[in-house]
Amino acid sequence: MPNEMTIEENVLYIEALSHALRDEMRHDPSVMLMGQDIAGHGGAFKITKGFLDEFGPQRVRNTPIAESGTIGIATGAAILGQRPVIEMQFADFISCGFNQLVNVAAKMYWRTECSVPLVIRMPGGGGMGAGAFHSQNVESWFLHSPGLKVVAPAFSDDAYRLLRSAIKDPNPVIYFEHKFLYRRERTDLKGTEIGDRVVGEANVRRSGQHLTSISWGWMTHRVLEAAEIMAAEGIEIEVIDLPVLSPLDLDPILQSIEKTEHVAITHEATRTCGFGAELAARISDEAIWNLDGPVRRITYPDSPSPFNKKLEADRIPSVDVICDGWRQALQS
Amino acid sequence: MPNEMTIEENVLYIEALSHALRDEMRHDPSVMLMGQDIAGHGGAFKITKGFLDEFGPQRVRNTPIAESGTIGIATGAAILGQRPVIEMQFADFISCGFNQLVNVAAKMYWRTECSVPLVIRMPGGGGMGAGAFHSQNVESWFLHSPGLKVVAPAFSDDAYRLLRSAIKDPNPVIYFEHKFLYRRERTDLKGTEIGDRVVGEANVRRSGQHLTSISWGWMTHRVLEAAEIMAAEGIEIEVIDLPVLSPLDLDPILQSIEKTEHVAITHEATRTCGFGAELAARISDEAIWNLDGPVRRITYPDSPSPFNKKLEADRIPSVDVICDGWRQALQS
Amino acid sequence: MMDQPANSSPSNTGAPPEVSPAAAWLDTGSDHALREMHAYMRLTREWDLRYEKMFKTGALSKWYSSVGNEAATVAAASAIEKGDALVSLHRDAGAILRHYVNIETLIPEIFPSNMNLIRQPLGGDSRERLFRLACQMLGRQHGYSAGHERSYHYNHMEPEHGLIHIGMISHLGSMIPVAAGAALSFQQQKSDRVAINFIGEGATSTGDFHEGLNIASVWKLPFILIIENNHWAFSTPTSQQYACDNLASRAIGYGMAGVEVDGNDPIAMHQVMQEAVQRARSGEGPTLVEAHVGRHRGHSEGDDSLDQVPGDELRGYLENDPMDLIETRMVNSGIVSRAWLEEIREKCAALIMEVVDEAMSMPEPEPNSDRSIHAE
Amino acid sequence: MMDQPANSSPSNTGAPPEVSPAAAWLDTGSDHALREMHAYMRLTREWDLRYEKMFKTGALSKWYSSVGNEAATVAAASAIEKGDALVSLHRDAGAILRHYVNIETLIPEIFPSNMNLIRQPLGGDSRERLFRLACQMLGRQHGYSAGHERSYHYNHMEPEHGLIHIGMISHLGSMIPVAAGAALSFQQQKSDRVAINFIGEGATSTGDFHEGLNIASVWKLPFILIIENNHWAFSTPTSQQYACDNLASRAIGYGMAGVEVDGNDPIAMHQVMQEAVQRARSGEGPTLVEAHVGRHRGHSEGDDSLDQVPGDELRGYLENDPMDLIETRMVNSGIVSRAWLEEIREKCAALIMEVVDEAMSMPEPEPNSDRSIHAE
Ligand SMILES: Cc1ncc(C[n+]2csc(CCOP(=O)(O)OP(=O)(O)O)c2C)c(N)n1
Ligand SMILES: Cc1ncc(C[n+]2csc(CCOP(=O)(O)OP(=O)(O)O)c2C)c(N)n1
Ligand SMILES: [Mg+2]
Ligand SMILES: [Mg+2]
Repeated sequence: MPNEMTIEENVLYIEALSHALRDEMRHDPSVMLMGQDIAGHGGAFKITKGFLDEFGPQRVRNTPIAESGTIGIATGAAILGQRPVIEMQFADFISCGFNQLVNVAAKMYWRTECSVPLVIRMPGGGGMGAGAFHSQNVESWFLHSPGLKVVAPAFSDDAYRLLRSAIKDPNPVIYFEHKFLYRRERTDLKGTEIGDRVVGEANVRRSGQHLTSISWGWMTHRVLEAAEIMAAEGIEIEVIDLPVLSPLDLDPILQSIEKTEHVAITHEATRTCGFGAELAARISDEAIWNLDGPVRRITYPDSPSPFNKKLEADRIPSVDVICDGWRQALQS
Repeated sequence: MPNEMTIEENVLYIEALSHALRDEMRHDPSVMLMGQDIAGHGGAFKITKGFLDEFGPQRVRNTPIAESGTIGIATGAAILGQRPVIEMQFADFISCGFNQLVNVAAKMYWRTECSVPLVIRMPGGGGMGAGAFHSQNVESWFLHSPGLKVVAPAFSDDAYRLLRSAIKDPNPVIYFEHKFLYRRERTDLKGTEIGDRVVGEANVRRSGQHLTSISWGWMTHRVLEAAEIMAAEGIEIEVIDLPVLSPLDLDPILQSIEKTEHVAITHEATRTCGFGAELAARISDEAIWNLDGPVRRITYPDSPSPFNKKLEADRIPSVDVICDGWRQALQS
Repeated sequence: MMDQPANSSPSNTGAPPEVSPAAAWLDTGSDHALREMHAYMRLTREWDLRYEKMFKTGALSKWYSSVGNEAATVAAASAIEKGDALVSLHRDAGAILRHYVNIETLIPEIFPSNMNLIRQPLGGDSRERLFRLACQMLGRQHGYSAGHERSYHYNHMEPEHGLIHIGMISHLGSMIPVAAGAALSFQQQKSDRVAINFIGEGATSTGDFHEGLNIASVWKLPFILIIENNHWAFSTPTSQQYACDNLASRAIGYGMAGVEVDGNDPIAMHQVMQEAVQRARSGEGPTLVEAHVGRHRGHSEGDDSLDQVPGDELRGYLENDPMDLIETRMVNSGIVSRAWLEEIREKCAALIMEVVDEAMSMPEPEPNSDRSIHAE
Repeated sequence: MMDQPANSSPSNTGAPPEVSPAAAWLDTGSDHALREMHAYMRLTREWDLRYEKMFKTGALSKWYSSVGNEAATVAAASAIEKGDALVSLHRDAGAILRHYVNIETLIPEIFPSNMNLIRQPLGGDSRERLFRLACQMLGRQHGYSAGHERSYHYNHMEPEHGLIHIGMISHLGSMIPVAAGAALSFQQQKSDRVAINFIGEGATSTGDFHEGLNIASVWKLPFILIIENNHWAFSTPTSQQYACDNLASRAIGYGMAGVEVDGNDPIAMHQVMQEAVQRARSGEGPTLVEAHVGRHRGHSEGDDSLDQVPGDELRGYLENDPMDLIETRMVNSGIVSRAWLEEIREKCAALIMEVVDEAMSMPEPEPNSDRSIHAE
């Protein structure tokens, strides 16, 4: 089968996802899609529009409303040679398939040495006043569940490349795609080589010597905006984006901190036991002597997401809040 | 109704749980129990043996094997005035009721101002070669889910007192009881006053000036053993036990660190995004200038629990591993 | 192999099942019953049309329409009383309005003065409830969730009036056990109250549907689950959702009562509900009601999911619009005139317009990221 | 209200349903069929008795006995072939042994040389499989999970012999969708292979039972779910687990085939399974089989859960021990003598003893906390 890559300029994040799925389905006949309304309708976000026509109803399957059953069935099929990609209609609904994911799929390889090449696409995150059940950022549950890999790209090119890698990877991969970025983020797809495994990645998206910022998903965009503002004040932020949360590539972070001596983590997930905590713990364990101040966490509070947009905006780290957090980190 | 307290010497942890349930059921007729095999059989661990006879089948209900349905039904009943206490047969099975817990029960008060006085008893933890599905320590999932309170007592007296408080509390409380302690831990029940809310508690169980140790559940007992060994070497560990993980009482921890300048967290849960990470993050955020070394985490690796006892023992922090961790923390 | 139950439904052609005759017990009062059902159905229809319009003008970011569900939901809620629990989903404005509002206090001339209402109305302030409901839809401070939750995602309790209403969370199926739990609380308290809950046919595929109904039946809870089968879940037809002839047959597997009914006929629906409520009150356990309704709109306003519905099928639904059916029936049997129906429509529309406009002018909530996640 | 299906089962009295006659297709070969079933049932019985004894002497920390389930499990596995997937639970030693082991290669004199086996055996080394199975039970390095997982919690694949076996996780119900997923892989690959899976009657209350069966039926997957209904889940009787007359009736709600069968009769069971497998292979979708078996032991060895089972009921189970039933039948119809049955018993016991002793002498795994959680 052809292993063609989409090379295109200025590609929307959401289109990058479509391209990745289509290219990988053309390349590998064992790839199949499952999810609610993904067939004729093309999914709640139309990412698989047209796929039914191209790949047929065996490979593009509408599922009943049954997240647990769907993940379980995909796991069984994956053990026996299929490569299912499941679309959660919204990331929030994963809680209904939680057991299948953390106990069946995640532990399968360790327990049995049978691999489970399964991808779960998770349209997640807030910013659109979608309320408590369509806005959550739940990566931490899965980072605390050994056996899963976790991806959360911020840019179209990473989204394309990592979705294809995730499908090729023999392990269950939880793939967080941010709804707010779907139609806002654009990058060129340059044909960067595609790995057949998801490996840790920590990418410096902007260099600076005063403070290391760590983020992923939507927040990386806010962080980059905030870094511009700080630059105008003469403060240079080193922006590290983590398109892959697990496995974690810690080295670039530690190297950056050696230079900056200050670090702040920004995430949209709620604070307690979020991935920011793990990063802060790792950093203060391995780099405490390089730190000239505490590791700051700039996060959502421990609260559900409000429907009212003003209330929601009050909780998501804004560019201002990020700048303030950094200023405090630099003062202390 | 009488609000009698059990006052008794040398009470097994498991008996403390029975006493708390019985005393609270006698006190408050709205308390009801639900769980698999809890009625005639008295539960997998016999904690409710005899309850069916005393309280009758309306208040002591065997449930079908349906964790999600059970939690949902309990939530509905709790909104309308009942105080259900659910026994998970093993803590691990909570994954099957995960959505009900984190999305329905946990968020209910914030969303609607209807309170959900619900307790879920979670016989958890390892040490008995019970394998990947009867040994897990999953507190972190719930600490990352706003709206829940989380309890994890190490001693019989705390277990008694906090189970009663948890039942009185108007919020959903996840109550981790450690199976390894059931028939090994004994303390006197002295009639300590019982709060009608679960509030943060961080209790100094041994004083020392060289290093602050934080732990909960079974690990506190290993930590206390390890502290004896260190004392013989002239190193005094301050042992802080956290019977309540959420809300968190951070102050005693910070005060202790001011004195010791070194801190180590020991937990049986897997490492990444465990509660140790949150504690480490909080501590290095708020007390970095008091620290004379990184915050150490002594934890289970990111791995499921093996069935073979030797393999399992190799993963659970042992007294030796704890001592080593402390020695390293003190050297750095 | 198991026998298939005798009364399997017609498969999902556009047309709803044949109209059942009105119940015998309603015969003498059937004029009244029709007028009562109609008034609430009309109020509900105007409620939805208003928000549909606001969605189109951009004043609202999302709307799930309950157009087509009015007969089923209004009739269902007509069967419950003070102290019963209503647990609603996203297309149940009819049930909410029927339960919250005494329409004759808002539009006094709507019924003849000698008219008997099917059930005794709840006390309390109907106008205020309706107004707060509008505020809730619009995310205003004065709404039932003070802007924290969207549309029907709220609870509202007025213990003094025996009003118990638990709203939905998004995760479909989840509310079934919760509603059964409300029924459990009645059983524990030895009261004869009941809980009713709605679900779409799509969400019958969830594990919670199964776990909730099974426990409810084993425990003989006073619980009624009404499936609003509009034959589509978002863009997914029933043929891709389930393979059984009808969903009411699932009741067999739970050992509970199961009934299939034409949800476009409020009188048939009400009869089925009355029987189910009676069964529940007398300790005989839960009932599963499958009410067939039409799919009149897209899944939510502004999406193109209606494109998936074949033209013939859609036409069938529109031709069997429960509003049209009841109005034709009322006119044909000489209960009211077309002109009077038009007057009612205008009065209902005006009331809704007034209330919604007022709600629009209300303040949004102030930032409060410290809203407590715990009851103190 | 829905009709109840006609053939509801006797309620849970001790006695199993009446013994059905052997299938017509087996008539000519029924001596052979009985001998084959019996040999594997006996091997399974001795397997369990051995571990029960080891539990009593403390050599084993936990054991879930499958005594009483042998007819159902052996007969079920007799219906599958090379390339089919077996997904087993905690009382399915019979299915595993039947599928893994060619008993005539281990005990060559067990069958007359002209005997036709119901199905063609898998290739490969039966003795080694049995031995590794024993190592698995004992947490030894040489077991299928190298000591990482307990008892039947493992997978074993021998692609070269078409052996596909997926074991359980503890969380009941979870394996139903996974097994249906194995069936999906066959459908995707356009093969005519099938997947079979077992579940206790208690675990039919889980959401995954519902979600898995519903999807399997909508997608017409080649899947068979066998309920081993021993009328108790740990200490919980069926009256506290479900309220329907029989669980096979749930098939109606999924639009799939459902059959109730006497699980103490391996010939009746095998016939039902043959039909179900045939249905699956020819694309007609899944079957739900409810096999009634007896509860002979406590939930797990050493617990007192058998105390909950009323004496009469227990006596009924013991009097209908499938081992006794088949042996009496074989002796009464003159196929074999009591003495020969005793010889078989001794040979099976000796084989198991030998294999288990050997496994006991094998090394435990070495500490390896870095065992990979990811496939590389
Ligand atoms: C557990 C869960 N999965 C997916 C969704 C997304 N979703 C929202 S509505 C809907 C379709 C519901 O169809 P149905 O139950 O038939 O109700 P209808 O909208 O037709 O009234 C879906 C799939 C959800 N809300 N919850
Ligand atoms: C989801 C889940 N909840 C609870 C348990 C605990 N548990 C183990 S076996 C068992 C009873 C099973 O009964 P049944 O399904 O009838 O099988 P049997 O043991 O009778 O063969 C229970 C409740 C579990 N394993 N999984
Ligand atoms: Mg629908
Ligand atoms: Mg059973």
